[in-house]
Amino acid sequence: TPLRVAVASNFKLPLSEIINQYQENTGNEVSISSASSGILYQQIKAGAPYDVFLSADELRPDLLIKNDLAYENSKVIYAVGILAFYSPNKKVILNELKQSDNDKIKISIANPLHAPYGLAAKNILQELFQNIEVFKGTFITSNNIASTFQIVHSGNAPAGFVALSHIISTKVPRQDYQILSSDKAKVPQAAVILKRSKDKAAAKKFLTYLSSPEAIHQIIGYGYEVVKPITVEKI
Amino acid sequence: MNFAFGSTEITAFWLTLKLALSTTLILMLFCIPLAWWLAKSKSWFAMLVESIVALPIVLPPTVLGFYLLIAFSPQTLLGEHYQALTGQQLAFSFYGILFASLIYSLPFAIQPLQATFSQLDKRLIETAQSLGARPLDCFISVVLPICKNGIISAALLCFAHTVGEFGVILMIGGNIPGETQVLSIALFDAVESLQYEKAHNMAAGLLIFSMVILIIMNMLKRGQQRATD
Amino acid sequence: MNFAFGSTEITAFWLTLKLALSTTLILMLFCIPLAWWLAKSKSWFAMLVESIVALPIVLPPTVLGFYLLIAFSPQTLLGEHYQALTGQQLAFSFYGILFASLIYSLPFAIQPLQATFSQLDKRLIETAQSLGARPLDCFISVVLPICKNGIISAALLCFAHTVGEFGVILMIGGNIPGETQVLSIALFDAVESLQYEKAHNMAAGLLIFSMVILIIMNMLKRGQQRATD
Amino acid sequence: MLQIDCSIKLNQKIFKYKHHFELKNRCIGISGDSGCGKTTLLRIIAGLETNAQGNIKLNNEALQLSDENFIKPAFKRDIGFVFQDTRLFPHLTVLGNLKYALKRATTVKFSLEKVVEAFSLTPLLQRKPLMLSGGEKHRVAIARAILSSPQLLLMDEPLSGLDSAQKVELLKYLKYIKTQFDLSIIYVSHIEDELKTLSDEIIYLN
Amino acid sequence: MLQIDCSIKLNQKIFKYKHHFELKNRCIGISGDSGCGKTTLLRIIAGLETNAQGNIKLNNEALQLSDENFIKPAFKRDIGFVFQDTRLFPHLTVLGNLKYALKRATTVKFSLEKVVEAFSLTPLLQRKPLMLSGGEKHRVAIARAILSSPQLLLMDEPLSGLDSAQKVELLKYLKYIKTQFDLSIIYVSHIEDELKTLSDEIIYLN
Ligand SMILES: Nc1ncnc2c1ncn2[C@@H]1O[C@H](COP(=O)(O)OP(=O)(O)OP(=O)(O)O)[C@@H](O)[C@H]1O
Ligand SMILES: Nc1ncnc2c1ncn2[C@@H]1O[C@H](COP(=O)(O)OP(=O)(O)OP(=O)(O)O)[C@@H](O)[C@H]1O
Ligand code: MOO
Ligand SMILES: [Mg+2]
Ligand SMILES: [Mg+2]
Repeated sequence: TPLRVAVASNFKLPLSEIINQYQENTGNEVSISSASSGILYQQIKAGAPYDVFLSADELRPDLLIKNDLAYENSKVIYAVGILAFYSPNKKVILNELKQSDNDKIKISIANPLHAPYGLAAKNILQELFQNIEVFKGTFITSNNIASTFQIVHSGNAPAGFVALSHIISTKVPRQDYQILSSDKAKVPQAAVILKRSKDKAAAKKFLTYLSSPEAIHQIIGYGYEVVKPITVEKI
Repeated sequence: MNFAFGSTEITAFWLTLKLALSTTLILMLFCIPLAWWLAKSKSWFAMLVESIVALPIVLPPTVLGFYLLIAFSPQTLLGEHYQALTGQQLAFSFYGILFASLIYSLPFAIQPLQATFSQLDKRLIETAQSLGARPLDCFISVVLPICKNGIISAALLCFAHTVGEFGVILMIGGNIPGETQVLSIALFDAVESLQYEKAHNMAAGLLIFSMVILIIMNMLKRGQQRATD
Repeated sequence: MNFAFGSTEITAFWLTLKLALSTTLILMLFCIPLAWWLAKSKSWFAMLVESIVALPIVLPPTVLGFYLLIAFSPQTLLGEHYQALTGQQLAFSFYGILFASLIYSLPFAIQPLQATFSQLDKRLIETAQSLGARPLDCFISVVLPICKNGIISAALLCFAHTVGEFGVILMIGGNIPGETQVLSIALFDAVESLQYEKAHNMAAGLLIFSMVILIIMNMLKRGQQRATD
Repeated sequence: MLQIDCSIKLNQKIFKYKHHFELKNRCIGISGDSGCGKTTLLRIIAGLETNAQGNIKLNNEALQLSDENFIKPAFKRDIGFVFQDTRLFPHLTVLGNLKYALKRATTVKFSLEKVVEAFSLTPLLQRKPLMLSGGEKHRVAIARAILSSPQLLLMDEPLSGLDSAQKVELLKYLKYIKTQFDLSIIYVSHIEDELKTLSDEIIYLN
Repeated sequence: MLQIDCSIKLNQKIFKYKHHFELKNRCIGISGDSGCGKTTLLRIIAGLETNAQGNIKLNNEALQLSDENFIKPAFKRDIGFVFQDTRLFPHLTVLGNLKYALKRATTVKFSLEKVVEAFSLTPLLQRKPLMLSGGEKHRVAIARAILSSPQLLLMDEPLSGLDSAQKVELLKYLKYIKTQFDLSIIYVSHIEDELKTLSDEIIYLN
């Protein structure tokens, strides 16, 4: 049976490419299941037959570790998502947002209650405007970061806080977005090996491959950053 | 955006009720004549319309939502005209999710209605005509009461289906409290953000509420049945 | 797993077809007798059953999926017994999504069937009895053919609804190619990962396929109608 | 006066009708073998057979002119119909059925009370059709057609379910209203007695 | 031999039946005012009135014993019924309707061909009931009931839609099969002539 990797939907595209290479290089088979990190987390708790979980945040892998469903020392940050402010034709300029724009301008954002990119966006806003409650009527909340992007991309909102990876993979022109470089705009995405995995060695091998130069090349190419070379400790 | 809890659920409840009632009402008004025509007509054109009208069920709701999102954007004809007429945007507004609900629930109204109408004894229509009833009169005074059960069934499916609607609204709603944050979305949000207790409470509330509505509707149906027998 | 486009979709297509056909078949076998009983019985108990059976529509699919996921987990009675009996897990398997589809589509089978049955002229049943037809015989030889349109309608709704099913399967399916990755999920995946072209192609394929099925079913219905008139 | 020159194809067989009935307060009796087309004739007159070809005029007013592609819809023809198979509305009580007709009458010539009395329907008024005996249904069907106060009343074996005493009484009543209330009747029956009692003219179809 | 001691409440009114019919190859004629309960009697005998209270025995075999809470279901009673309102199956052709009865006959006493011939149904065999005239429907209904080869045949105004020639012929045929095929008949009609021609005994209900 192939190694089963559950991946947060924002990372599915880069992962597919990495796995293509991986299969070519090693001959090991890998299958991908993707959904939002939240759904994957529920599934794992209910006993889903995944070997490796690539979440879009650190919270859920930590929770799995706490629940004894994942190996504590397998946790690695495989990529760091970067938030961008996307506004085609510069209809909205982030720093020029005013309280009087409330209700007039719609800004697409992932739900900060559970989407890591949404939380990052909220933090950025807080940093810029202190009290963001005044923008009550401004935000359109989506369930995940892909729809957040689609809402702006389809023209239904003039601007939004999106993942840089989506901007890069759809080749958005450079002048239409602004990369947010603050530390608060970073979304560390963690991976863990699940305890129910029947082939820990293969899982570990795969996770290690994610820090290989080829893989990192892909990851960066899709608009993510990486933290120091990742190592998977003994499990 | 309201980051606080509390009255969220109550607002969501009223919004859901408003959405479900509006959808059911509008669909019934629109689908009863359409289904009647479909049930009577034997033309190929009617068959085509019948099939097209059933299509929204096969599209996964989120995918339907995705295409509606594209259709609603101000660059398209629909989005542009709506905005020109109302000065407002269709997506992320109550009317936007109402429109989506209408499309999404359309087949659930049409199908039972049409099955009911096609089973009607056509001789009773002749009878009404011979007594001087004009077509509309005949429809209201004979067809509707005799097909009452099928109509209630269709309304029930519509209503319940709209209450449970999720994927479409998720895409084009934008989760705005009081405007587009219906119960199903609030519930999913609770699950996603690991607030299980809140989720369980809302699910229980939703079930009890729906159970009450369903029992009332079924009582209507049964009352009717008893009287006819 | 095959990353080359094409074969994923074909696998997903066959899986979807298998799931939709199985669901429709099983639901028809189970719901036809149930709906018949519901349509005939005037008891309060029947009314309660009728309302319970309609409940799955009001739960947002993902939420229904969430609760099924809990119910399927090996810690529960259902999950435990299933695993003990088959040695396999119910969630994330074809039988798991089949079970979920059955629950999810149940109301769409029951409602039209019941509306149809309640409209049947009871005098024809007396007639069949007086000619010596036993209850089952009478049901097969009189009730079913006369209610054919309603039954086709119910089957149509079931089938189409299962094809478009999404939220529940996403939750309890686990998106496993060849086992639980149905077309609707594959399509959603494409949208989520911004592979719009792939998504458009799949949506178009799904629509054309469904259109063909719907047209065939409607032709059956119309053919039947013409012959009865 | 009713002029008919029509034909219709049913089951590959063509039925031709060419008649000229003097109607004014008269009753035309129609008899003929079962299946010879009596009901079909009434249906054509009432406008219920949309496939019929030809011309029909009632008191010089055109009901159907095939050359001009004109056909007056059934609900606009001031013609009542007592169907062979009664066809009471199952969702309405007897009273509901009667009122249904009364409400849609262009000119109200009959009072509900008088007709109910003439057909002894008082004890049945609150019942649904499924709770009536065969003869009771026929009586309600006739009463309903009369209450719609038509210019011309078509009756298709209306007395078939009644007992002899009722038959005699209702025939008397029909005779009475025919002259008193400016009503013309076309009456289909297999029973010579009935036809002779009521009709001013009897026609045999075949 | 048929022994009935039953009562039933319909519309607050109680209908009581206490009869003892000698049946063996005989025909019992039943007459009575419209609404007096003739159809109800037949329905009780056939087992279609589940609310009836009392006892019924057919040839010493119990059909209903209220004391013992026993009621033989309609489909197990070897009793045929020609309904006043014909009740042909709308989804089957005439032939289909006839075969329906034939297939379910416990002992086949009649051949399809002979019955079809006796009732002149040949040209109608392929038609659906909606395409039949009133008299044609009645003929099919009688033929269908006969083809189910019952021990006892209940007929509720079966000849009401037929023309006189057909009536005479069918009465003759019924008389013939009654003696030749070991059939007993209970025959409800308002028409004295019919009753006298066919019945060995006439009973007036009221
Ligand atoms: N809808 C129909 N389609 C095809 N044929 C029909 C239809 N209705 C009647 N017929 C046929 O047309 C012929 C004339 O029918 P019609 O009902 O006019 O006879 P009728 O004179 O009223 O007979 P009856 O005295 O038995 O009522 C019959 O042979 C009948 O089978
Ligand atoms: N299902 C029913 N519920 C209540 N009352 C009924 C029902 N069926 C018949 N009745 C009433 O019972 C009485 C007897 O009915 P039944 O049909 O036996 O009369 P009948 O003798 O056959 O009359 P007819 O000669 O008119 O057919 C009638 O007054 C009728 O209104
Ligand atoms: O992939 Mo996510 O968890 O929807 O951002
Ligand atoms: Mg006729
Ligand atoms: Mg009777």
